[in-house]
This record gives sequence, C-alpha cells and structure tokens, in this order.
Amino acid sequence: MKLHEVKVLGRERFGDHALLRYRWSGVAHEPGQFVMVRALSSPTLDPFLSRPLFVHDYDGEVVSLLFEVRGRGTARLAREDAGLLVSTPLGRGFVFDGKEPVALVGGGVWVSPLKFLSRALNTSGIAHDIYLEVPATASTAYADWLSKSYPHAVLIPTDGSLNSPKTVLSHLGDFSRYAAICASGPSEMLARVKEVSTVPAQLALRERMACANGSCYGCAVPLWREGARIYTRACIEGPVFGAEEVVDVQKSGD
Amino acid sequence: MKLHEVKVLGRERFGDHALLRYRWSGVAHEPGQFVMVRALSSPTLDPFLSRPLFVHDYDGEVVSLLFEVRGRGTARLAREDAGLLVSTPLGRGFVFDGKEPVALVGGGVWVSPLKFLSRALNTSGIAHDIYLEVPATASTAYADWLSKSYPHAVLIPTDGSLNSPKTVLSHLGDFSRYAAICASGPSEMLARVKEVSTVPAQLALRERMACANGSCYGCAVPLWREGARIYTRACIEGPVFGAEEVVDVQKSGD
Amino acid sequence: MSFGWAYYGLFTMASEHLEFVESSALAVELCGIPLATPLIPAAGTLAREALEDVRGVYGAMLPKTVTPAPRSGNPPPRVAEAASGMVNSIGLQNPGLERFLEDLEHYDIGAPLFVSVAADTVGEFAAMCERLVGEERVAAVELNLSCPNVEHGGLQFCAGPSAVREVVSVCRGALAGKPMFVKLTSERVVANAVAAEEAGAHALTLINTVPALVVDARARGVFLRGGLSGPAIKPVALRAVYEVSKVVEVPLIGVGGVAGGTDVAEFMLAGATAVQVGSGSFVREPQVVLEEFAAYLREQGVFARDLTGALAGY
Amino acid sequence: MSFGWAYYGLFTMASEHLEFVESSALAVELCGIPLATPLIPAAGTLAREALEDVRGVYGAMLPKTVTPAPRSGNPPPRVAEAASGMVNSIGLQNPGLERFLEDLEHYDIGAPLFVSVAADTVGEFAAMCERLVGEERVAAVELNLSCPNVEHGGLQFCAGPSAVREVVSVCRGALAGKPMFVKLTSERVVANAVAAEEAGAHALTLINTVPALVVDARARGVFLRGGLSGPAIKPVALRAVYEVSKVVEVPLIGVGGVAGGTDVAEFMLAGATAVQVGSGSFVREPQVVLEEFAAYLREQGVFARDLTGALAGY
Ligand SMILES: Cc1cc2nc3c(=O)[nH]c(=O)nc-3n(C[C@H](O)[C@H](O)[C@H](O)COP(=O)(O)OP(=O)(O)OC[C@H]3O[C@@H](n4cnc5c(N)ncnc54)[C@H](O)[C@@H]3O)c2cc1C
Ligand SMILES: Cc1cc2nc3c(=O)[nH]c(=O)nc-3n(C[C@H](O)[C@H](O)[C@H](O)COP(=O)(O)OP(=O)(O)OC[C@H]3O[C@@H](n4cnc5c(N)ncnc54)[C@H](O)[C@@H]3O)c2cc1C
Ligand SMILES: Cc1cc2nc3c(=O)[nH]c(=O)nc-3n(C[C@H](O)[C@H](O)[C@H](O)COP(=O)(O)O)c2cc1C
Ligand SMILES: Cc1cc2nc3c(=O)[nH]c(=O)nc-3n(C[C@H](O)[C@H](O)[C@H](O)COP(=O)(O)O)c2cc1C
Ligand code: FES
Ligand code: FES
Repeated sequence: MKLHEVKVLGRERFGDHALLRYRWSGVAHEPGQFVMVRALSSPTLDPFLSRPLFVHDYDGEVVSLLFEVRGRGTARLAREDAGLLVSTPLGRGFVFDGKEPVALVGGGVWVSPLKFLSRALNTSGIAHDIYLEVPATASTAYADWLSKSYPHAVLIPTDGSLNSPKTVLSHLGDFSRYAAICASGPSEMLARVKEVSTVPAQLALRERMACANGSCYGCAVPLWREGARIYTRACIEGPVFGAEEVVDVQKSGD
Repeated sequence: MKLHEVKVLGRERFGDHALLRYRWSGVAHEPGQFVMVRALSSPTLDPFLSRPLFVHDYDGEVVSLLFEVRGRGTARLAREDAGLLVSTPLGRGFVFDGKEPVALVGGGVWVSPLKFLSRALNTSGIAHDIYLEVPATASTAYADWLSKSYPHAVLIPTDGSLNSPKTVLSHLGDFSRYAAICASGPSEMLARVKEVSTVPAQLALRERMACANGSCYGCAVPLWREGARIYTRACIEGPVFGAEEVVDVQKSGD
Repeated sequence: MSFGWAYYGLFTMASEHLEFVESSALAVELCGIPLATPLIPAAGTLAREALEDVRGVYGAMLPKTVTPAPRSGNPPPRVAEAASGMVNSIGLQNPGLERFLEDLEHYDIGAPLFVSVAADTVGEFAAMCERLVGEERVAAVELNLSCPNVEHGGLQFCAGPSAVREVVSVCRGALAGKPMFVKLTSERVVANAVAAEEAGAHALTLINTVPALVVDARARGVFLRGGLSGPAIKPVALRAVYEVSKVVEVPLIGVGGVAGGTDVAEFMLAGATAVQVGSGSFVREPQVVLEEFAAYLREQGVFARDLTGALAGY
Repeated sequence: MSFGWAYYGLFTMASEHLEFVESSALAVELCGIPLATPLIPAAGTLAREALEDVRGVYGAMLPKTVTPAPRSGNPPPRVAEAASGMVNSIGLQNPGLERFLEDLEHYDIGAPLFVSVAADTVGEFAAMCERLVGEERVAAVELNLSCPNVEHGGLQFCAGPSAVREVVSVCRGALAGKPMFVKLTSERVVANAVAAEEAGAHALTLINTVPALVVDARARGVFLRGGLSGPAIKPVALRAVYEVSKVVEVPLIGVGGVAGGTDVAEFMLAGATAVQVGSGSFVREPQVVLEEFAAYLREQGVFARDLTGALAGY
C-alpha cells in the first residue's frame, strides 16, 4: 500500500487520547472512511503493520485523526517528533438518501467519525442529533475535550466497565423519531443498536487489518448476502455497513 | 545489559560520519574501551541489538563517540531527534608501562579511540606521534574534520579500495624508533602491524557483539594462550589485545 | 558471471515506473516461462481488487489459493501483529475453483498467471489439476501443501516425505507436463523437498508461514493460532532455500519476509530463481521493492539471473 | 483461580530490587524444586562474568551447555542481527564437564543450579548424566538435544521421536531420579515432546533457536548459518508450548523471544511453568522484565503459579 508523507499541523493530547491534524491535498475524504497511518520513523519493522484510523474531520484541506494510545503503533503516532505517513481515504463510509432527522450515536474513542459526519450533514442541511457515551474510564481531559468538540451533542456519562449500551440508547428514546441511525461505538453498543433499532441503522465497524486493500482477507465481517452468511472485507466493503446485513458485531474490533 | 539515558550535548555530521557528545557522570572511561549504545526510541525491536562504539574522547564529564553511518543502528543514532541510551565503559583498553615514544596508528573511522588515547598520553606526559590513514572513500567533510581534530597527526591519504596498509606503515618508517605501537584501523592494517612490528604493539579489535558482557561468546577473537589457540571474548578481554597474542585479525570486525 | 552495468544501455528510473531499454537486467526464466522480473506475489497476499499498481512490477500473477468448493474462511480475528511480522489464520476463504475460473480475466496483469491450489484429499488435488491442465491462461500450478489432509487425520500434506511424494506424483500425472510448483513449509523442508523433486515437481516454493500463536496476556486468552510471516521469518526462509538448493536440481522460488530490494537479492543468492512478496507488500509498495532491487543490480553490475545461487562463504 | 492483589500484603517495588513481603506471588515449583521467580536464564545466554545484577531475579541458574570435552567453538562471525532478533552460531564453546564442575561455585546466585549438557553420542550423554547424578549442587539437568548425533550421520538428537526416545531413556536411567529437562526445537515438536515424556523426561524446555541463514547481499556471501532467537520467534515458541501442553502432563519451560513482563505471562498462559530469558537479556535487563511481570500479576490480581495454562479461547 502506498503511503504519503504529510505535514503534521498539530498534535494535541487529552489524557490517553490524541488528536492529530495534517494537510491533505489528495482525493477528498468521505465521512466513515478511514486511513492507514504509520510513523515516518518506522517504515517497516516496529511496529510492522500500519494502523487504521477513522477520519475524524476533514474540511477539504486538513484531515484530523482522533485516537486512543493503546499499544506500540498509537504510542509512536502520539509522540511529538514523529513524522507521518498516511494512505488515501479507504473504504466505504456512511450513505444518505436525504431523509431526516438522523441520530448519530457514539461512544468511547469511536465517536471519532461522527464529527466529520455531522459536518457533512450540516453542509447538506440534514437535521441530526448526536448522542455520545463518555465511559467512566475516560480521562477528564478527554471528557472535557469531547464536550467542547461536540457542543451540540448529548453527552452521557456511563459506567464504562460494562460499556452500558442501554444508557445511550435509553437517552435516545423512541427510535422511530429518526429516519436513520448512524452508530460508531464499542462493539456492545453497536450490537445493541442493531438489535433494537426500528429504523435503518448504519454501523461503523472495525476489524483487525493488515493490507487494507482487500488482499489479505484479514478484516472479515460476517454479513447476510442473498440469504447466505458470508465473510466480507471491512477494508473495501466497509467499514460502514447496514445493521440489517451484519450477522453479528465482533468484539475483535474493540 | 543496563543502559543509561544520557543527555546528548551535540551531534555533528561530516558526510557519512557523525560525532555525538553526551554528559557522563558515571564511572570513568579508559582509552580503548567501548560503550554499547542505542537510540532511546528503539528500546527493543528495531534494531534489536545495541551497537558497540569506541569512546572517542572523554574529559571527565563529556563523552564523545565517532561513527560512520552504515546500517539501521547507526542511522538511528545519527538522527537529530533521537535520545540516547548508553552502557558504562566496557572492556579493556590500552595499557602502558611508561616507555616512550609511542606511535598511534589508525585508519578510517577506526581512528576513533586514538583521540582519547592521545589525550591520556599527554596527561601522563608520554611522547607520541600519530599517523592516520584517510581512505579515498572518505568524504571531504570527514577528511577536513580529521585534520582539524587531530592537528598533530600525520595524515596519509590512501587508495581506500585496498586499504593500502603499506602506506601508513611506510610513513611510520623504522618501528624501532618507538617503544610501542597502538593501532586502530581496518583489519588489513591491523594484520599488517601485527606482521611487521618489531616493537610491542596493541591492536584495538572489533568483532560482532550481542551481549557485551561475556555471556553470549559471540565476539570471538582467536588468541594464543599458553601455547594453545583459544577463542576469547573481545567484549570482556578486549577490545584491545597485544598483537603477539592475536592469532589473526578477522575481517568480520570491519 | 557479472556484467558491468554500462552493458545495460540506457537504464532510467522514472519516479513512477521502471523503464529498461535493456530490460533483461531484471528478467528471469522459471521452468521455461520467461518472467519480466523475478518478483511474484505470494499466494494469498494480492487480491484482484488491488492490481492497479503492480503491473510491470510482478513477473507473474499468483492469486490466493483456490479449493475445489467455495470456503467461507475462519471467524475473526484473522490477523495479528507480531514482532517484525504478522500472524494470520484466514482459513483459505475463496470462491471455489469453478467460480474462480469464470473470473480469471480479473487477474490479468499482463504477465503469466500461476494458480495456487489446495484440497482435502489427494483425489481432490488431482481433480483440480485435471481441470486446470487444459486451461491455457494458466501457465503453472502451485500446490499448497500446508493444508490438512482429511484422509490422514488432519496432518498436513507436507507433514513428511511420504505424504508429499504421494500428492505430488498424482498431481504431476494429472497436469501432464504443465509446470507444477510445490510449496512447502520450513518443517522437514529438506526431506520434503527431495521427495517433491523425486515425485516430479518442476519447482519448489519455499516457505509457507511458520506455525505460531499470539496470546493476549491482558484478556488471558489465545488471540490467534495461525502462521507467522514477514521479516521475522526471513532468516528461516533463507535457510530453507539455501539447504534445499544444495540437494535438488529444480528451480526454487523463495518466499518469507521480503520487504526490500536486498531481501530479493538475498533469496536469489541463497538459491532462488524467483522471489515472492507477501506480507511485505502490506507495508511497502512492491514497486519500491523492485526499484531497490534494480538499484542493487546496477550497483553490483549483475543481471538478476546471475544471482541465483551465486553465494560465496564468508 | 485468582486472588486480589491486596492479598499479597505489602508489595513495594524499589528502584533497584523487588521486595515482596508476601513473596509467593512470584514463586513457582518446577519438578518439586521451588523457584523464587519463574525466570531462568536460557542456556548459553548468561555467563558467570555477568551474574552481578541477576541475584533475586532468576529463580534458578542455568549456565551454557557443557560437553564432555572442552570445545573451542566456531570461527567468527558468530552472531548477526536479524529483524527483531539475532542469529548465532557459537559452536558450544565450553571448558568441558570436568573443568566446569571444578568452577561450579562461580555459578552461585543463591538459587538452584541447573546444568545443560550436550554430547556427540548417546553413550557420552549417559556418561555426563552419571557424572552429574552425584553432584548435589546440581538440582536438575537439561539435555540439549539440538546438537548433531555423530552416530546418526550428524542428524540432531531431536530430529525425530525415535532418536529422542533413545537418548532420553538412557539419560533417565543414568540420572536415577534427578530432575531431567529435555530441550527441543520447534521442528516436529509435538511428536518429539510425546516421545520425551514417554522416555521419562521430568520437564520439557521449548524451544531452542530456529535454523536460520543470514546473507550479506553486498558481499554476495553467506554471513552466518545458525539459529534464530529473540522476539521474532516468540509466536513460534508460544505455539510450541501451547500445542505440547495439550498432549503431555510434565511441566514445560517456555523459551523464545522473552523481552518483557507480558511475554513471561504469555508463555505461562500458553502452558509453561517457568520461562527462560535468552537474547532478550542482551537488550533489556532481566530485572526490568521481572518488575514488569510483577506489575502484570498485580494488575491482574493473580499469582504467577496460577497462570500456567490458564488460557481461554478468544
Ligand atoms: C476502520 C477502523 C477505524 C479505526 N478508527 C480508529 C479511530 O478513529 N481511533 C482509534 O483510537 N482507533 C481506531 N481504530 C482502532 C485502531 O486501529 C486501533 O486501536 C489501533 O490500531 C491500535 O494500535 P496500537 O498500536 O495502539 O495497538 P497494538 O496493540 O500495538 O496493535 C496491535 C495490532 O492490533 C491491531 N488493533 C489493535 N486494536 C485494534 C482495534 N480495536 N481494531 C482494529 N485493529 C486493532 C493494530 O492495528 C495492530 O495491527 C480503528 C480501527 C479500524 C479497523
Ligand atoms: C569494540 C567495538 C568498537 C567499535 N567502535 C566503533 C567506532 O568507534 N566507530 C564506528 O563507526 N564503528 C565502531 N564499531 C563498529 C560499529 O559497531 C559498527 O559499525 C556498527 O555496529 C554498525 O551498525 P549499523 O547499525 O550501522 O550496521 P548494521 O549493518 O545495521 O549492523 C548489523 C549488526 O552488525 C553489527 N556490525 C556491523 N558492522 C560491524 C562492525 N564493523 N563491527 C562489529 N559489529 C558490526 C552491528 O553491531 C549489528 O549487530 C565498533 C565495533 C566494536 C565491536
Ligand atoms: C494474509 C495471508 C494469506 C495467505 N494465504 C495463503 C494462501 O492462500 N496460500 C498459500 O500458499 N500461502 C498463503 N500465505 C502464505 C504466503 O504466501 C507466504 O508463503 C508467507 O506469508 C511468507 O511470505 P511473507 O513473509 O512474504 O508474507 C498467506 C500469507 C498471508 C500473510
Ligand atoms: C548466543 C546464544 C547462545 C546459545 N547457546 C545455547 C546453548 O549453549 N545451549 C542451549 O541449549 N541453547 C543455547 N541457546 C539457545 C537459547 O537457550 C534459547 O533456547 C534461544 O535463544 C531462544 O530463546 P531467546 O529468544 O530468549 O534467546 C543460545 C542462544 C543464544 C542467542
Ligand atoms: S485488511 Fe486485508 S482484506 Fe481487509
Ligand atoms: S558480545 Fe557476548 S560475549 Fe562478547
């Protein structure tokens, strides 16, 4: 996969979370798409694989990525001095038929793509509400940043240990008020949205990835297609899927 | 092996060569000793092993290392932004019985330990001459730096392709003018010093190292000991050996 | 034998594509099949959706292993990272031989097409070979023997020389002279290689992934049981190629951990005629690997085909 | 079964040394031998000149493999770097058994002493064991079977189950009940492990280095033919421990690529009772590895001995 060296415009840290902004003059991003990234200083060996991250925001010139520092890869990305290599935007994002209002439902760091989605809906004049879970494990710094960054969102503090999926959904109340749901959260929340939503829902799924171009068949997502259960590839057919076609939400994406 | 994080005071580049200075308040270094070093940003995997480097100079507070950028490890060390991890001084260096004058003979990047050696001889008031080969492959920047850094040395430009060992030795002329020879250069030069020196010579050898504390038996140097040919460990019994006890100089140290 | 680089005539490296006026610097021949470059994608690491950038880079195309019937593959997780590599357990997800053949035109990169096959029984292996022998678009068949033989209690076809000999000789008969590569793992590779050659293999592909386990210490669970690939296994793969090259006559195809141009050279020096790129292509562009390899050839003043086995002791 | 960390009473991590008021958090038992920590140096990776910093870190001492007569070892180069690891070919340089035993006191780190042995023939193996059986300072003997059997054309003692069975049963007899560990490579590890257990091994050490080759592309030469170790082989070693743990009853000692505290946990979860640290100790302090492992135990609220085999599926 070809990665492009980009100019990092800024790095911010909120506890274990980081926001990274870079200039992008290539092909335009769509909400729900992701990019493969790696630190410039680790071209091959440590860590070996590039990391998939949702496009958190994109204004036509600047892309931002929001991530949690978990392991070797994200630790490197968060380091101040590291240059950045990124792919072009990958996969299929959220799709709209213009019906409104739309509910955006998110939780944890997975709220990331909803920012860009909200921007796109605003541009298209599509009414929407945002409901975001803030797990108890999130740092105050991240929680504060979330409330500033999503000023119109309903923020729902949850008991993170269980990822309390009911909490955000109970705030949302009657699904039928909405024309559609777009969800990006921990696997239990997504599973719950799939289970209970009475209106069309789209789920931003994650799965372990290696190639991110359809070659390795690593990022398998079980779907119903023409009545049969098949594994499709999240990197080229997703990461956003219609909830009804997803067989079940795998926890290996958490 | 325990490595210590040190404050890098400066990095200079001369073509493919680099000089790195750091503050050191631990146990004092001796001329001919070496340290194991690695970039702070690569604690384990890439590259895996630490790199052995001679102590180029040491004034009681600041250590400097002179190295050629060859592969992954030295490339990292030469990068401006990398922090540094270093071991305490390791191995056995040059030894003196006070006889003078002494000839210091070096070539290529291996001239490195002779700087510190010259400083120590000056301190002890031992007269010495320095003869340094400058291979044709060296950059002008490095050649210029050498002539500034070793102002009293006889610099001998050589046809680097053959490492022309005769050249430096012919400049040196009659060995018997000297009480001792201390050599640090490419393997062919060291082999030649061993072969032709008529006075006691000490050779600063290198060999591939992994542990640098005697554990792995990787850094084998063939020696004559009590009439038998044995392999000793350069990291704890060397890297400086008496030429007469060395069976032959291995090119795997180049 | 080596030629000065000047011999190549004009050699220019464009930013996007290599252009050889004398392109024979990179060309090799494998079982009589001319390859424009010695690089081949490793089976299972290049899908038809990702062929855009590899035209002119690979000397042949080799799609993911195909089985007689469609396979849906293993549940996720299927991939995990390891030190300098990765572990995978895909489970041979593929559309099955018939459907694969219907879509064969999608694998056209303007280079010979090789097809990797696997099956549960020797009989099924033979049937696939019989189906492929008349397929003119298929220049060679690679037998993937790192799959369980259901007739032998699930032991792999490459578990030992006798199992290898059986499946290879049957496929050799079924393929009636069409070039057949036999792909082995590092386990018992010398004995298996000899058996494969004796049974009629035209070339050997060395090596498949190395059995591995990834444990999640925090979850205290097995994360993945699969095969290790990537730079971590390069020294193991090089050793396999080197040892096997001393005991067989057939050409070898080296695979395992190639991620740069000198890796390609190392495999050829150790005895390989062609080299496959797998996981390395996930982190570096095959195009760049080829450019680096071409630069190496230029620096050393040799042709690719002269590297094979041209290894001195240290 | 797991206990809350509070159970340990006072647990303080000093900057230089671990201090356990309730030190049983780290303790394990191996073949009836109590070890204060589950860490053991891997044979050949800790010399008597380097024991200063490992007191209290290792639960037992294990010096480099000893042979009946002195060996001078291989000519250099003997070590080379690889991706996330290294390759070595030391050639068992050692002073020979008698001289080694004379110097035995130099290996005292205040912990049980294990001795690794290798020989050219089964008879020599047996003779070494007979010499060691009466040596009270030696708590256990590890048979290093990754060495060539000169009576069998240079094939390794661990080339296959029948060879393993022969040498292990003879040594078992010679050792008359003294704990005997049998060290195997990853090749054919399950079959060899079963054979070793049947022949009387008290524990199995898994794995030795993986056969590897390092090529110098610029010099167009073999740089080193040896064994790969380090993090690169960790997934291979974990797999060996895991698969073997399912088919044998004897305790396992995991080794391969340990360079941090969670690596230790991974090996124990996969089925190991104790864990050896080899090349990892060249790049990280064993002391730090132990501290990280202790922190892991505290975080998870478990005792070391409870980890062995406590692995769930994902
Ligand atoms: C389509 C997609 C979009 C994503 N977007 C974001 C995002 O916007 N913000 C964010 O914080 N995280 C996101 N993730 C998850 C993110 O990729 C992982 O958290 C990250 O890779 C962990 O890397 P690491 O180096 O910190 O962890 P390590 O533990 O070092 O990772 C080891 C390996 O596991 C993979 N991995 C680990 N966790 C996950 C995971 N949850 N999902 C997939 N692969 C994983 C890594 O990519 C790597 O290959 C996304 C994942 C996918 C698939
Ligand atoms: C005692 C001693 C002192 C040394 N002092 C100096 C010095 O002052 N200046 C200097 O430039 N070089 C010195 N060297 C050599 C230096 O260690 C190597 O040039 C360096 O390790 C190459 O590392 P790399 O990452 O650039 O190369 P890589 O090719 O990435 O190295 C791969 C592996 O080979 C080893 N290696 C490569 N070349 C050599 C070599 N010539 N000798 C030993 N190991 C090698 C590396 O340490 C590493 O383990 C010394 C070597 C020894 C043993
Ligand atoms: C994701 C993935 C899928 C693979 N699928 C196959 C396959 O279908 N058939 C096969 O013979 N080998 C398969 N392999 C093994 C590779 O072809 C190759 O032998 C191995 O990965 C070592 O090469 P590498 O280190 O360059 O990846 C696969 C490897 C990976 C990483
Ligand atoms: C330099 C070196 C020397 C070794 N010598 C021996 C030895 O004498 N006997 C033995 O059984 N194993 C020996 N080994 C193998 C190790 O004990 C261990 O099995 C292997 O290195 C894998 O562990 P690691 O990845 O932690 O190094 C040696 C390994 C290295 C790196
Ligand atoms: S990540 Fe390889 S197919 Fe999706
Ligand atoms: S480097 Fe290990 S013994 Fe010298």
